[in-house]
Amino acid sequence: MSRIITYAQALNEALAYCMDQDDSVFIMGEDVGRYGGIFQVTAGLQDRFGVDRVMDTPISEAAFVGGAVGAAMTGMRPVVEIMFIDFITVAMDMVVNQMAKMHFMFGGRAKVPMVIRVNIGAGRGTAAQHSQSFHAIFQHIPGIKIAMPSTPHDAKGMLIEAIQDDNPVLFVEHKKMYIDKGEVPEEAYTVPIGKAKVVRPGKDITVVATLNMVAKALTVAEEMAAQGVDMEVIDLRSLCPLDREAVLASVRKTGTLITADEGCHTGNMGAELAALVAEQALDSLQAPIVRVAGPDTPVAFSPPLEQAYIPSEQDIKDAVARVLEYL
Amino acid sequence: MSRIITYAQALNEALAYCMDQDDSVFIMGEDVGRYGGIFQVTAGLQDRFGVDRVMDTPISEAAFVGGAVGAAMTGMRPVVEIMFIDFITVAMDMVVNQMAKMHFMFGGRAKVPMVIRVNIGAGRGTAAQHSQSFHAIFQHIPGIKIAMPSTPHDAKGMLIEAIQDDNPVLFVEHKKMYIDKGEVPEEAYTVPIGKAKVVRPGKDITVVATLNMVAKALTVAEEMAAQGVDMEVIDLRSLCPLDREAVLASVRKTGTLITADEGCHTGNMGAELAALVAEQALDSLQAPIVRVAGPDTPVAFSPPLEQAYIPSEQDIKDAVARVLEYL
Amino acid sequence: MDIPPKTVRELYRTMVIIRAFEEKVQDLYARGHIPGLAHLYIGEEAIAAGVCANLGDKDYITSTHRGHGHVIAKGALLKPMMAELYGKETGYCKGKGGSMHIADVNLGILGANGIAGGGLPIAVGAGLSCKMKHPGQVAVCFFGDASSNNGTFHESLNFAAVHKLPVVFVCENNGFGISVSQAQHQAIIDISIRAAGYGMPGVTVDGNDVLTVYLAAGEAIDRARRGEGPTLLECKTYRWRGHHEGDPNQGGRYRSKEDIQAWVENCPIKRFEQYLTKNKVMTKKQMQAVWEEVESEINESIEFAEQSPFPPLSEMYQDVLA
Amino acid sequence: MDIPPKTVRELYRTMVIIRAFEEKVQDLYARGHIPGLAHLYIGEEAIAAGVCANLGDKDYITSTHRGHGHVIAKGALLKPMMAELYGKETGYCKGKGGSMHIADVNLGILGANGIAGGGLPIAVGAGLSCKMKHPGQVAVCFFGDASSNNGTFHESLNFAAVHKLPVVFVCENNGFGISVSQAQHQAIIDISIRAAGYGMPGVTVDGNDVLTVYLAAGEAIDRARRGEGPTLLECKTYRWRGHHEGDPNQGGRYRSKEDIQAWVENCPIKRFEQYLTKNKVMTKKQMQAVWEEVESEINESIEFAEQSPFPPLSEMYQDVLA
Ligand SMILES: Cc1ncc(C[n+]2csc(CCOP(=O)(O)OP(=O)(O)O)c2C)c(N)n1
Ligand SMILES: Cc1ncc(C[n+]2csc(CCOP(=O)(O)OP(=O)(O)O)c2C)c(N)n1
Ligand SMILES: [Mg+2]
Ligand SMILES: [Mg+2]
Repeated sequence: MSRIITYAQALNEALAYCMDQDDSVFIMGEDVGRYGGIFQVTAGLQDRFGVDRVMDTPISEAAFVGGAVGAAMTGMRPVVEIMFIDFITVAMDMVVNQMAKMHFMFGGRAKVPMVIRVNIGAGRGTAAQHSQSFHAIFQHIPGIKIAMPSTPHDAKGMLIEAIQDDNPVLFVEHKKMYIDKGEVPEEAYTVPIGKAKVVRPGKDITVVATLNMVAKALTVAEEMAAQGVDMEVIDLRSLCPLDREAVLASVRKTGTLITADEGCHTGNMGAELAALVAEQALDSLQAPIVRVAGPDTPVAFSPPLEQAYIPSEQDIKDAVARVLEYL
Repeated sequence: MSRIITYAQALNEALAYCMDQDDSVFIMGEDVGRYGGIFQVTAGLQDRFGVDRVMDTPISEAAFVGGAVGAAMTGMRPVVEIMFIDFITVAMDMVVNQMAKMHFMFGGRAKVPMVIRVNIGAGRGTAAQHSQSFHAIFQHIPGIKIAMPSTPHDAKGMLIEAIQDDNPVLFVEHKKMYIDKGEVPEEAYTVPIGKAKVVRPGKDITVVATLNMVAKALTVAEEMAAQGVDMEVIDLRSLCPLDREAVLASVRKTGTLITADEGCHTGNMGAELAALVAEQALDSLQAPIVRVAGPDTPVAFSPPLEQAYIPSEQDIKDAVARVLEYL
Repeated sequence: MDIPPKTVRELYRTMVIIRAFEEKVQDLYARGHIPGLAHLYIGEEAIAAGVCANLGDKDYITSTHRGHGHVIAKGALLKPMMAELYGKETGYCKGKGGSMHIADVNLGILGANGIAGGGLPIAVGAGLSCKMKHPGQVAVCFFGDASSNNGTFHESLNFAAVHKLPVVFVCENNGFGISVSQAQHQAIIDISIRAAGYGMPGVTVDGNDVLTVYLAAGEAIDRARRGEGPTLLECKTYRWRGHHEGDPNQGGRYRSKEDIQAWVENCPIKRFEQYLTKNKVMTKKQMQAVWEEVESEINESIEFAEQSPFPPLSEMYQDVLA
Repeated sequence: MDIPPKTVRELYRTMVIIRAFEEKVQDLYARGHIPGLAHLYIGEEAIAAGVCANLGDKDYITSTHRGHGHVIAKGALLKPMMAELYGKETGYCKGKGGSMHIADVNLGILGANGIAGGGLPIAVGAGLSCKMKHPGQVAVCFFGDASSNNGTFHESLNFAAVHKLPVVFVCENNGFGISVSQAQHQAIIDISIRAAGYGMPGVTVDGNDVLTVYLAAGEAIDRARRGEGPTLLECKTYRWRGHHEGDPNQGGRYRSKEDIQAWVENCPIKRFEQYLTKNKVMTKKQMQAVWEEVESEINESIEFAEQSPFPPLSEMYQDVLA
């Protein structure tokens, strides 16, 4: 049980488990076969499950995301890999107008159990078209679950959950996390999509974070603890369903909210949480809500600019300092 | 000067004016030529300016939106019509990864002066794939101006402004407004993109609205005035640049904020405004922020469901009532 | 042509149902009974009828905005169809989809589609299912000439070809995408020549000749069933009505009365009736009986639709997530 | 083949610059001097050189993720190019674009592009500009075999054909999209056959023979200049290196050493050198001089890049809006 593997390996185990259990599950994407996926998440699966169930696709995101929709409607459980979230734009009609709407539009008669795996994030020098973090826009499209696991443990459990879910799930990974290591049980288990997790209870300041911002928030929390500030860190884990209760409960306790997510500032995941709190827990708020986020710019290539883009521990500390002024 | 024309005619005049002034301006889209556009916005322009400058395109949104990007980079000022905002999804890579990023990615060396006209909104029985209002997602993509004129007057002035702007502009119309009438000067003029307008000053409650929600807010404001409640109605007019100052100033005055926009509730334009206020004017807030918005569902076809989807005057009244509890 | 007389009579009946259904919708729409958009299939009946006569319930189709003909030919019942057009709770989609989104997965109808070209990838997906789990089953994908310019056409045909999927792509070339003529939207005449670019066979047939369509589709479908991969089948036809009900003068802005008239003369049903009489498959009286039967069936569907309730408002919040 | 000797020598020089530049980048990348991704053009030099030798400064190109060769051939200066790869302020994009986004609109370089197939619609747009405002100018669009399956290929070729735009589509068929071989991504051998589906000419040539490429591209470009519309030109080639620097064993996961070796034997530069010697256009010594000249030019560019400052952090907020 104290087995340590990477985030990528955890995802790989989840895929292997589901494919083993259910012959409706199959994988499609570019270079997912022999190559094992650009981040090695599907490594070895083609050897094990064959070329029909681990399919290398042409560069045709619309065809294979739409293909997944059609396959899902007819009894399969496809898992699609989109190499970078930036490329989901080429398949956007299939995501927004087909995948997300079929169940509703057909009066509940069709189900679309499929998963689209994407990764977000800057930090690998891949510039403006390969480093975006615009996952929040899918919150605004009803009909899509959005999972965001922040640890290898959750990566495995949430991916199994996503594959078994009868809904389309956008599964958001962070490209800098694939080599992160953590404890992951060997056996199969699920982690719910739609339940946030209090990863560090605290009473003074609430931070709601996603993906690798969770670890940064925890580091800051430890530092602040030494200074007598007791931070509560919540790993949001999914944008839809959104665990409003968990966020509201924490804010009601601490009277504060800091959000931390790599997406650009305007219109990000933090905006929705801030609005939620301003709508439903205003009375409890003792300090301004602060969003730690990427700036409202594309991601630049130049290393110092790219580094400056990425929301940092220092940014979280600055947010905490701002909030503390009011407490 | 008291000439009354429709919103569609106002747009048509703006197009004709710009094409007349500048031979770099041209129009592309499906059925924009002889047919005059599905909502008649380009009626008569092909006769006047020829088939090369008012081009009927194949069903190839990616090619003609991307074509506009290429033309804009090389000296033209294309105006593209996308028949329904729902279809922008097929051209999303060209919008998100090309149009929005070229200027930044190329270090300022390229300009992309183009306009994409789209329309949002339910109410015409066109169901889930032709009735969406997801304009807010573009707020989260740096590099795109987003104009939303709520009157024939602003439609004309903002479209001229958009065409003359050196940036890409997403020009968001509402399909139920094309036949709305209003006073429109015959001569050319511009209305800035990025300046909200206080359309009704008031001291008690701030409502920030877009497109046809502005008129609804005004109607409610008149009703409420009779009951002694003095509402301030702000027509936001653009999502990017976002006139943060105008919103903050009003909220600081009234201590309240109601947002009204047809997009689904979660992740909508109101979320960003709420977050802004919770971040920068929390002290002034005397009541919860309330968003009047579409529900988090696709738009259903069935007439009663479709009507129930559309945010109404009653919804605004309910929001006002909720806010009044705190004042 | 060794088509069993029973099949021939069924082809006729299917075409008549489609025609009669659409004429009723036209009338109901004009009188304001049907909300939203209605894109009628009148004049193109031979294609849906001829293609779908080769399919069983376990085969799949994807349809388009102009989908009534396809779904009727694939076996959709008229009552829930008409109720759907009315937006009623008893409709195929509980009234939530309307004309552009009629679907019945149990009948293999994966939905009409409001996105021009939106159905092609979905048919590819159904083809994947068939290949992996149900060898022998096929997916047929209908789409228009103008939609053949959407990138999804390219990606889907290429994907289906390289993975040898059992998909038949049926292009209904009626010469226009709304107001834009084929000559304005593509520099080719036979869309089937595009098949070569994917390494699959391409065939063009007279889409107003139901037996020709039936046979050509049959060949392509059999090929797919045998695991030999996809085919592109182009059927040339014409739409009599405007792009949608409400298109001024049935498209008078972009085409001439003479053109329309010439195609009305080329009516697929009239032509088939001549064939049936000449070959003594059916008498005029028998044909008349079909029309009458169909007429009453459609009237029943209208009554059903009109008497059905609208969905309750709570339905708005249902089916967003499963 | 009546190519002026000056042009022949220039073709050679261009190929040598590209090769030497890429070899330096390979080395710099391995030593950690260049961040991000580098997709090298080694082995494909004849295409960029042969095509761009037909273009002037006022003509346009769109390029790809594998863009260094294209932009060099189109006249990009090595100093700002190298500085861009380093992410320096003196780079073509102030360091904000990097390898995948080098652009210089003044030179007609409308950008490398990180989206596979992303450049095709943009070339169409440049073609529109030319047609409307600058008759005689053309746009050339480079893209790979695997990118020819993106829907943008289809939409762009169709659009260019129906509007007779002065665009030449140059497909660099190196047999792979990352690890996926052509046989796995499309069921055809010559991509140029797709041209027929748009009503435009399609030609396939040996992409490792620079004079053949030069002549074939010249014909297509002249045709475009004369207003006769677009052409699809496929050039068969091979990439020697992995998909990007860092691809294990130069793509050893998906191709054999023997295959790579066979193509290394088929080196476009070596072949051209044989031609030049045989036809007495250049002596070995002259060729050697070119390499030396180029080498020192590249070294200067490296020095320039290394000595240039990174952009100030304030640059992050610049150029978001004009
Ligand atoms: C992606 C997209 N672009 C535009 C439209 C608007 N539209 C609806 S039907 C249509 C024309 C379709 O023509 P065709 O495919 O030939 O089918 P037909 O209507 O002739 O049967 C257009 C442009 C759409 N629905 N989807
Ligand atoms: C839309 C999209 N999908 C996937 C990718 C990832 N990707 C980058 S290059 C590449 C392969 C391109 O192959 P090809 O077009 O043949 O060009 P080559 O690399 O061989 O020069 C892929 C799949 C991308 N950049 N864009
Ligand atoms: Mg058509
Ligand atoms: Mg290639």
